[in-house]
Amino acid sequence: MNFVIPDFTPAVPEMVLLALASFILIADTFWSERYKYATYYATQASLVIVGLLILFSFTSETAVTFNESFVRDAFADVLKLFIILVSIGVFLFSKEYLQNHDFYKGEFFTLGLFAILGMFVMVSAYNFITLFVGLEIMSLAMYAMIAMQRDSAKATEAAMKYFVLGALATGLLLYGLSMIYGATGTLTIPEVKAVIEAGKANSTVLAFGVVFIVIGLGFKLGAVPFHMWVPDVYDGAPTAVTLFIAAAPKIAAFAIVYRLLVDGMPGLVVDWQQLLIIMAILSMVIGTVIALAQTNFKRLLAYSGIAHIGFLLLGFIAATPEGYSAAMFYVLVYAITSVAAFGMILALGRKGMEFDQIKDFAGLNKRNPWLAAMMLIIMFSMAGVPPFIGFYAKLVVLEEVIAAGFTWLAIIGVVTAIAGAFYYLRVIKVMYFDAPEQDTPLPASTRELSVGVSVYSLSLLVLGIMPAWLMAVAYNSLLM
Amino acid sequence: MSNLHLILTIIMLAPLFGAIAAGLFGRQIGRKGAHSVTIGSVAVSTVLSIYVFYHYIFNGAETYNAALYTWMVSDGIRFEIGFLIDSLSATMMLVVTFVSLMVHIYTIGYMDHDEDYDHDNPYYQRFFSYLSLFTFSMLSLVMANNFLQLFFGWEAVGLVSYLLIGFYMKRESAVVANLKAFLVNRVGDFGFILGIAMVFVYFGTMDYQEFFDKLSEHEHTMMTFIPGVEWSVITVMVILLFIGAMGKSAQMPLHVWLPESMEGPTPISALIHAATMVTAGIFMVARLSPAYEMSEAALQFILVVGALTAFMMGLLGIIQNDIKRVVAYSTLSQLGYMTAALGASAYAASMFHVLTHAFFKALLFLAAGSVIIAMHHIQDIRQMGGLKKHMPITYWAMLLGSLALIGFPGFAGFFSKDSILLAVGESEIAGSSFAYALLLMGVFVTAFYSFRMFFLVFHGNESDYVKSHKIHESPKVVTVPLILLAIPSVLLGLFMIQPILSGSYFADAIYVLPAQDVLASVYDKYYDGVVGFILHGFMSLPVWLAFAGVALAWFFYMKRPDIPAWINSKCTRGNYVLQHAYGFDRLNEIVFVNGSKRLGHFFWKSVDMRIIDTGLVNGTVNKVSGLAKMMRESQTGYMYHYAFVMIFGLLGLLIWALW
Amino acid sequence: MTFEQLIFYILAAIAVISSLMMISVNNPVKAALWLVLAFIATAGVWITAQAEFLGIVLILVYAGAVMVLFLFVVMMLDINLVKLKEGFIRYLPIGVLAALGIFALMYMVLGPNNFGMDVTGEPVRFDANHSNTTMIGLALYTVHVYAFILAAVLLLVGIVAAIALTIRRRPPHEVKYQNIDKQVKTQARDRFEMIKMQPVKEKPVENKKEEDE
Amino acid sequence: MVALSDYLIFSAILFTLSMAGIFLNRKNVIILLMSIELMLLAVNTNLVAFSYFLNDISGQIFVFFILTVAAAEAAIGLAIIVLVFRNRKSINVDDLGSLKG
Repeated sequence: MNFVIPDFTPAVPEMVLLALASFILIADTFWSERYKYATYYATQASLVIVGLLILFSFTSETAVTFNESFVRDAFADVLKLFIILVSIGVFLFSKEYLQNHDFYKGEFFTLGLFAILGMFVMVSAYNFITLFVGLEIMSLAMYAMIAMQRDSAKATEAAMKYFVLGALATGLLLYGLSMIYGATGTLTIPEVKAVIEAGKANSTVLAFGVVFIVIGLGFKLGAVPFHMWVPDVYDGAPTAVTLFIAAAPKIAAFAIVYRLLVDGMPGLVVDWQQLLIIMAILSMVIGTVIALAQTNFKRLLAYSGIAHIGFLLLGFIAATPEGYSAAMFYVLVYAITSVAAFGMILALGRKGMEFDQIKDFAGLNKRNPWLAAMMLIIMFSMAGVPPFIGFYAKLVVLEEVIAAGFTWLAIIGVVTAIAGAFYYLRVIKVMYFDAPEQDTPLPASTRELSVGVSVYSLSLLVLGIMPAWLMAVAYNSLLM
Repeated sequence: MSNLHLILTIIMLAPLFGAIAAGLFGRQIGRKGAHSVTIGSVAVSTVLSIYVFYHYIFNGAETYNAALYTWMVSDGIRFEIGFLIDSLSATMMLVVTFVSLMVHIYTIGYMDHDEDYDHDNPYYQRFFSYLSLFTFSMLSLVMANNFLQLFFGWEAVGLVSYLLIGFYMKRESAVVANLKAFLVNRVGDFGFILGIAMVFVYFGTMDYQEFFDKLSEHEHTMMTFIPGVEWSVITVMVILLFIGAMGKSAQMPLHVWLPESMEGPTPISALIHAATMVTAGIFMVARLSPAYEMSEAALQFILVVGALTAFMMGLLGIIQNDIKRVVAYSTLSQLGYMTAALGASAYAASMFHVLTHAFFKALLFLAAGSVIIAMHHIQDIRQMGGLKKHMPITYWAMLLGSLALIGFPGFAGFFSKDSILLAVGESEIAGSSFAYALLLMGVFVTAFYSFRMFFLVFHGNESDYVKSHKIHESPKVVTVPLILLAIPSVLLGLFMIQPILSGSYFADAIYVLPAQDVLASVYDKYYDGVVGFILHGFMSLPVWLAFAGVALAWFFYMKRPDIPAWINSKCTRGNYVLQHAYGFDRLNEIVFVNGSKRLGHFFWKSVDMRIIDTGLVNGTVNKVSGLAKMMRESQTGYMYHYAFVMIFGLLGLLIWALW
Repeated sequence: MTFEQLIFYILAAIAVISSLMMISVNNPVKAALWLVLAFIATAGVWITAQAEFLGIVLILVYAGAVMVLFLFVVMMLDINLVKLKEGFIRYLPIGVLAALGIFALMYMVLGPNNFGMDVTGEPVRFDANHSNTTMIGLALYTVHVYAFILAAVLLLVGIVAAIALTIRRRPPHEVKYQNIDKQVKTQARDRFEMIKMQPVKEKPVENKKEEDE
Repeated sequence: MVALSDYLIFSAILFTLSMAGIFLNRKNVIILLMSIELMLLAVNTNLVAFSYFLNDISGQIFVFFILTVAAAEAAIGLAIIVLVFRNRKSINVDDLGSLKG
């Protein structure tokens, strides 16, 4: 057997991230006594370093290495950069929260870094095994992060639910992968594609396997009917962790959906398309309707997130390169918006006053007009009101799904988006028109938080005025 | 960038600048700073708009169509912010900026006397910020050269409108009114969005000009909703767009929000809910006249809706006792006239009425506001009386406004309303004679309720309240706008009637099929100079109907006040219907305010417009929230239920995929 | 029926029956033991499919380590057994129905139609000295080296997470640590101090309790 | 010779039993976890059987990784169970219902 040492260069960002994470893991045990925030700053620095590494080594060429288990292309690089961009915000907003809630621990950051590494692996996976291992690295780290507030009954319950259901979903995904393996005889994504396109595989078995795979992916995305964990976990997890699991993992989940369904099984488009249609409709309708009845802001965001995932799936349903890039655009926008929205809760919340109920926002305009205005931007963007970026995200997805001939799906999308506008506007109404319980001014808990939230919120406006840039990024990374 | 381009950009952005300055830096610049900066920026817009108006109307400049900023291009479809300036938009710009400027100035006096808030609150600044923001949004709506910007402006004016209706957020009724306005407008907007989506799908463009150019290609394109029934694409599209206009311009049955919106401060009622925003729907139809001309079915629909609104809403004006509500119902009724004119293809006449109405209705509202200030925020006209000698300027302003409203020959309203009546009379499309009859009766009704209010407020015996309180004329910031608005209310028609009727005024902006050009035939038959037209007016039915209305009002409320009381006691049923606005408001009350308290009238209601208002608007809300609560229960919190759902999902998808 | 088939069916039957017992018994300790039996039988099935290494790993790692971990936890937690079976019957019909539905669909796809011997052909049989372990090792350390290293990361995450979640650091005043360094360096004067005191004559202690109150 | 379909149906039975286990054990989280382990066993059996009939070692490699992951997963899962027990003095699934709606 001839063995050639594989080319390591494409994987340098992952390797650096792993090295830094391991270093921080060890260093933290020495730092934690004396330099409280050293781990935090080291984590942020690592993310910046890895981000710069990716940015400077960015090429539009596809590099495949490690015997076709790793791929680096423009798509992967863009998604990794956005994962970093989003995660920097997550850690920035989390620091103060962890501090206030007495569970500031180095492990939060190291597990966070490992989870990001897992996401990177997922984004770059070119083989079922690496995809699965990456997914598990991310998931295990996230289970632990949710349960990290150990004396909170809510947090541990959320972790338990997420863990059990997540393990079930993983089992289903693996069952599907085993079927694809059985039908095609390979675990490597491009080979799977080749075998399917050559028509050598048994189509019934493939269709059977695809159902399981789509379910596993649907769970990770949080699409109905595999969404039940989303609201409970968002609600129960400490807000800092909710912020983490609501943003970057969606990007990674989008990436594996793309790798598996589009890169690996374009030949089965008819099979997965119809499953995604069902999930998309259910997600949009059920997410929107249940969100209408929410009083808890975190749960509201959870259900609205489910509806957003429905929209995201529309891009896949279109099954054209433009459709996928529209979906990619959507997920990037969604991740940024989520960071801003949950960051707002963290910026305003205090221990004992978590700001996770909608009524907590009553009269925010009187207490902190600037952050109220930022919240207005976030809600408008989520509702899809022009000129905020959220509008544009919805528009491109709908445009593509219409172009693919699913006008009726687009109509359902528009109807749910309009109904959905109601609950976002309700938050705005509460902020601007309801009387606050207290009239005292309410500054953000630190200046850092206020600035951070403002940057993320204003970016929604700026990107909305100039969406061409982000659109071009999403479009080119898929079509180059 | 040409000179004109720069001017247009400044016109649009100056109010935005004012809004931002007053809104974000309100505390720093103080009350005085806030009103100075907003008034200053709107004044700049006004002056420049006058220049543009002059440039287009008197110098007859060419239509200007250019993009200011291209947002993005996707699949060859441009999304941009741009200007389409011609006589139509130049006119609207002038109206919007001028009325807005007057309202800004007036607000200084109004808010100063507003007792709900003390002197050092930031609401004052915010209010000015909203006013300017509204001006900006409305300008971007009327100056738009594409559907996207139209939609943006459309939603933005709606948003500011909701913000301002709910401005007195301590009042529960204001919050309810706010919610109602929001929900009703959603129904309209839904149609509007679908309409725009159809433009997008069938025409592949957002630009007006490209849209007009492609219209003829789709003249015979059909679509199918229900198998076997074919619809003309253009008819469906323009009706959907008109449904949007029905929401914004408060046509039946989507009118219910407008009377409620009077909960907002009076300057807002004048600016948004009388002069400008509510005419956005009319403007939109006129702007898209080439498309509407291609569908006779749509025109018939518009004509009948307009005529019904004009008459039935006028009737409601008779029994209102709140001074602002009287004016509000008269607005509804006048909007009905404008809509009816659109239906008769008399777009120019409709826009003419928009123009005159903007001035005289703003005048009436601001005069009513002046009365309200003097009466220390009492709005019930039965508690007023004999105010003439206390507030002479307001008295004259109100008189001139009312005369313009009822169409007294020579006043602005006469020319515009008479041209609408003549045009509808000339029209030959189905339903036009029915509409004509309704509109004629409307004239009588309008005169009656206008002068009823006028007599009750200014003449007659002083009420106890007036006697016991010192009533005095409002300050200059209030009366000066009244005087300035009175001038166009009286004189405007004299100058404009000829170009409007002959079709030269809007020649470059409005397109009418020669066969349907009713205004041209009106021009040929009735117009022989301004004086001749006035004289002809004196000899025609509408004017005498108006006089009869005034006379009857005088007789009933000045001479024999016992008669209306006697009628009230005898005709309880009819009065009941009117008192409750045909049940629209009442039904809202049942659902929104009183809950099940008044279910005793259930059967009487069910023959009423229940289906439309309760069924479609409020019912949907209730059903959806009920459904939401029910579905929320499905999230039981138990892990095994979640796992069941997943497993059943698996089973379902497997069956679906393998069958 | 060949001998190989006989072995397969016996092992499969043991695995199925013990799985059935696992999901239906009351006591989690018994359930864990039934699961161990199912693992062992399945390991045998894998060996019939020429996956000797994995069969042994399954027994060593799974039955030997993971299930023991389960047992530890079960026994550590004080679980009320009486309440555990409530609702079993209530969900039995629907559970059986759903399970049968899924099985029927699976049978349709995985049955002899698609995977019968006539469709797949006979598998390659290796001779007795063929090493399954070598093959796995070769593939694992060359082709799948990337995933192999990631698996190490995964285990690291598992360790960090499990420790972070369960370790209880008690506050220092609750725990007495032995500091050997300090003990060794201790000198006599640290422990032993001579002080001078004035001789005092002791007085009997008076009972002042009542005055205090 | 044992046919591939026999292996697959055997694994399908295990899979179905694990589903039934999730359905029926609405009380004890630990048995829920064991059911999931059983599901992974079914998946692994599939992969082993496919690997055997395809004469391709990568299926067995995949099993190897699934076993590794499942072990790590079990460790974290049990850690979470311990935490839940410390907080609520119970691992009854019915007691884990405070988050809902």
